[in-house]
Amino acid sequence: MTVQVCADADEAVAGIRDGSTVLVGGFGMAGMPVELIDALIRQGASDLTVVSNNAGNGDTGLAALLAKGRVRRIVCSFPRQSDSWVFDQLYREGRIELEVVPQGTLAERMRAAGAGIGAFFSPTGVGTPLAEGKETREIGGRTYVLEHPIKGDVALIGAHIADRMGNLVYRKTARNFGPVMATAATTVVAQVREIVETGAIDPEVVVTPSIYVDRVVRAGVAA
Amino acid sequence: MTVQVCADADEAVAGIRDGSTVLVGGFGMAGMPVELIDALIRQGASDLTVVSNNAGNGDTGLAALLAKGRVRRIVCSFPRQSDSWVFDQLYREGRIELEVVPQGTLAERMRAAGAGIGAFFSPTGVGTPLAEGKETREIGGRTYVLEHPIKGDVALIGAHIADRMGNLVYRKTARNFGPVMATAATTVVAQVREIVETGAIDPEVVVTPSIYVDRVVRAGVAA
Amino acid sequence: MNSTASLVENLDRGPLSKDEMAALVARDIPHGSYVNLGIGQPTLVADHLPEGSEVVLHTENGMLNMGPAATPGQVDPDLTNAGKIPVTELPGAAYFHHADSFAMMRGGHLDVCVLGAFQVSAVGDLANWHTGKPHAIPAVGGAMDLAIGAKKVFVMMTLFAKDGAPKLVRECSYPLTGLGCVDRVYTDLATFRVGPEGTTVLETFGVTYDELAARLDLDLASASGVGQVPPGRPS
Amino acid sequence: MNSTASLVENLDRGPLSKDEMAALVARDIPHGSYVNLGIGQPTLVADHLPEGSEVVLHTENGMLNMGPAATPGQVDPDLTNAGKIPVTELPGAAYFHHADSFAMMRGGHLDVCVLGAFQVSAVGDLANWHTGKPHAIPAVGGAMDLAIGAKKVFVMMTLFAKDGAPKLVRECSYPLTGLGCVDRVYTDLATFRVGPEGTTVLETFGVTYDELAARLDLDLASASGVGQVPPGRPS
Repeated sequence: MTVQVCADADEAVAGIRDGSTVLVGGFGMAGMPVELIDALIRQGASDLTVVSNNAGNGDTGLAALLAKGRVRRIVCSFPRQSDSWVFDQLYREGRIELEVVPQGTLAERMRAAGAGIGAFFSPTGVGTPLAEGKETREIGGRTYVLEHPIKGDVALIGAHIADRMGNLVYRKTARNFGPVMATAATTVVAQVREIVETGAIDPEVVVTPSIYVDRVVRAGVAA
Repeated sequence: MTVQVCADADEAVAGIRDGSTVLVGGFGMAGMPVELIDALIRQGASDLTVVSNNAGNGDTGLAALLAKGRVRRIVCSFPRQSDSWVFDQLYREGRIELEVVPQGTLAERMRAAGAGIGAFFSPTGVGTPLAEGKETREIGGRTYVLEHPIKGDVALIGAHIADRMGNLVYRKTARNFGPVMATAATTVVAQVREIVETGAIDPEVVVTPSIYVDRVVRAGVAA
Repeated sequence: MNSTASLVENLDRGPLSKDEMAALVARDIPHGSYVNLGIGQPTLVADHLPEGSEVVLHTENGMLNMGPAATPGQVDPDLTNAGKIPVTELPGAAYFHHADSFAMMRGGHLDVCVLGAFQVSAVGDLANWHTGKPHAIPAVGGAMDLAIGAKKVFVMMTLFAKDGAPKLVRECSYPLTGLGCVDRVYTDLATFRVGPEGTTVLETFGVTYDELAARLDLDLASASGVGQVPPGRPS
Repeated sequence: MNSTASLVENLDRGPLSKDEMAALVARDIPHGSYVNLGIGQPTLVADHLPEGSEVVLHTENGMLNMGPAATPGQVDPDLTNAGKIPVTELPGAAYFHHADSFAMMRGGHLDVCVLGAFQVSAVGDLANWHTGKPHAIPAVGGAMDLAIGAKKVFVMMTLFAKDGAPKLVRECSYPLTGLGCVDRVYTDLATFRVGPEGTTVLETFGVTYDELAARLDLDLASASGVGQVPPGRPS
């Protein structure tokens, strides 16, 4: 359906419900939807499951959302970082659930959700603690573990440019999880640096087609 | 490994062995690697399994390869067309094996081969003759059928432009199966309209990164 | 699209032409929908979308926001629809490869898909890829992916085959394309809602509900209440 | 890379520095390879690739043909490596999203991956993501995908931990990253081939094969024949 071009980040995150699963893009700061996360903090939804590569850095962004006690559970590949003290403390105090997923499996499970795949056999993690309790199968002489989709109620992603239909392009390694998360959530919200007229993006270079995008907002640009 | 820039289509298809599985790109004429198929006919490999969306049209290209008796088995989504008389006759005479695969499953099975996925559960085809004999499973209230990867020994694809490293871009709907097949074969051969210097293609718009491409040849351009 | 609407018997017109059926389908496609129109009759629907509908057409060979068929001067061999007919692109188009295109479809991102059919069952099973004749060469294309992928699947077909057999049936006798996947059926004589709760007649054209029910071997329901548009009313 | 090469005992040098280990790894990466260098020590390998090696570096956060770390004037927050360090791009680079990047890896398209490790077993099991301490917060990143994805996995590590325990072991006691995935192990004291046929010493540095064997609790083999480079030889 037609994309909603939002006036600000608060409009872009309006309506996110308590208990939602929120996919949060970015790898480090590249592609991180900082303004959308700040708006989600103001918006107030709680009891969230957050799916993101990391579990927050320093005291801002995702870490600030965690510090407010809004996140019940986090699904990520690499929570422990030099500056992940907010997560670390919550985890040690038993105040947040953690599911660690290999980074490629995290991406592929979201891709499966977006692509209508019910489950898939992956060679990653076989024989490791992260495959414990999961179904395995030998196929063609190799052992695989069965992995299930991760679907979001909402995805918050950062992109470079949107057109007014919602087509997105990214920039360099800030592309990372954005295009995958955009396929895997019911409502997809993109913060972009620029919104251009429909037709201004070459159809050959669109990375996330408009069908996946519900709301866009210009943000993350110094005034 | 470093891409081989070939002098002509014959060099590009050299070494294809009898009994190979050959993925052939294109949807209709768009993206069809016509010169590579013609070179494969001259090259002489036989007992081939061909994986392509269709089973040849008229008397040229794939149809000509079939007419020479080089193809033992074809895996495709839509063999029967108004001008597929070569295939039709071979099939009725029992001289070619056919596996019909839904078009999206065909693409996804090749994607799985390229992505190291051992098998995947797809909702496509459940309850139809094309799922007969295949394992099914209910996941989250929906029934899925287990599909396995299709891997090629060789992929012959058509693209628009290559750089000298082997990065490829396509043009409009001629993109179709090329990028997927390029991930799914041991040796990937691309015919392109133009070969440019490395660095001349914007890294943001590369569709098939050089890692997937083994040989490129300029072809399909009027002299 | 309101499921509580009353049945309307249009006795002033019908059977409908293909274009009239296409217009009915177009009327039921919500503003701004992402839509795949199957090869053949369903492509007619594009001609009946109202100005400003903002409907975006998908073609499974890797494109969104496909434009109309190319005029002779516009033909580009690199730009065709799923029927391999040269087409055009509209502003805001996007190209992608086959795996991404079918992921989009299989993942349930298309709002509506319009397909032709040999048969549709009372609960929405679809048969549209194979006549089941023993010597026929099977060819499925994207039919099975389309059938199960879109949020809503609309079928366009004549209600009766050339031999007079109904094509809306208790159970499909032709090989299936998908199970329980059809939501609406648009025919020359009536439109139907099909699904787990069975078959409901929404509108008739040139026949009454009772006449229709007599010709179909189905447990039919009519949309609650019946409103009749009598013959001779200016349409 | 020739598996029939003789063991060489380099008694003239060793233990190797990190840079010397990185140089050994670089020497064994074939011309034109597509390579992923893990976070930390393995990134040093890039500095030792010879001019004209045509090695293409992959970073799992979505890029091929990554260039060196950015100088202060080149820093672009949209362009980092997997360690989140600002880097540069080389001509012929390509960007792609995370699912495509890990498909590339999991699908076996990378020629070589170089990783650090806590432990490697005689048959090539790898432990490099978790110390196994009960209160440690688990964090795996792309380690498991890298371990099983590349055609060849090279490990760079010191042969002994700070407490003196060998890191090349019969069986890993730390939680595993991948089963039987390591091909070569480069350490400060020796390089090894590991795999289904067990552990073979390829080169030693500053120790003899016999000294090494005495310090490891492993069934070691030496590459067929032994050639010794005596101490004091100019290197």
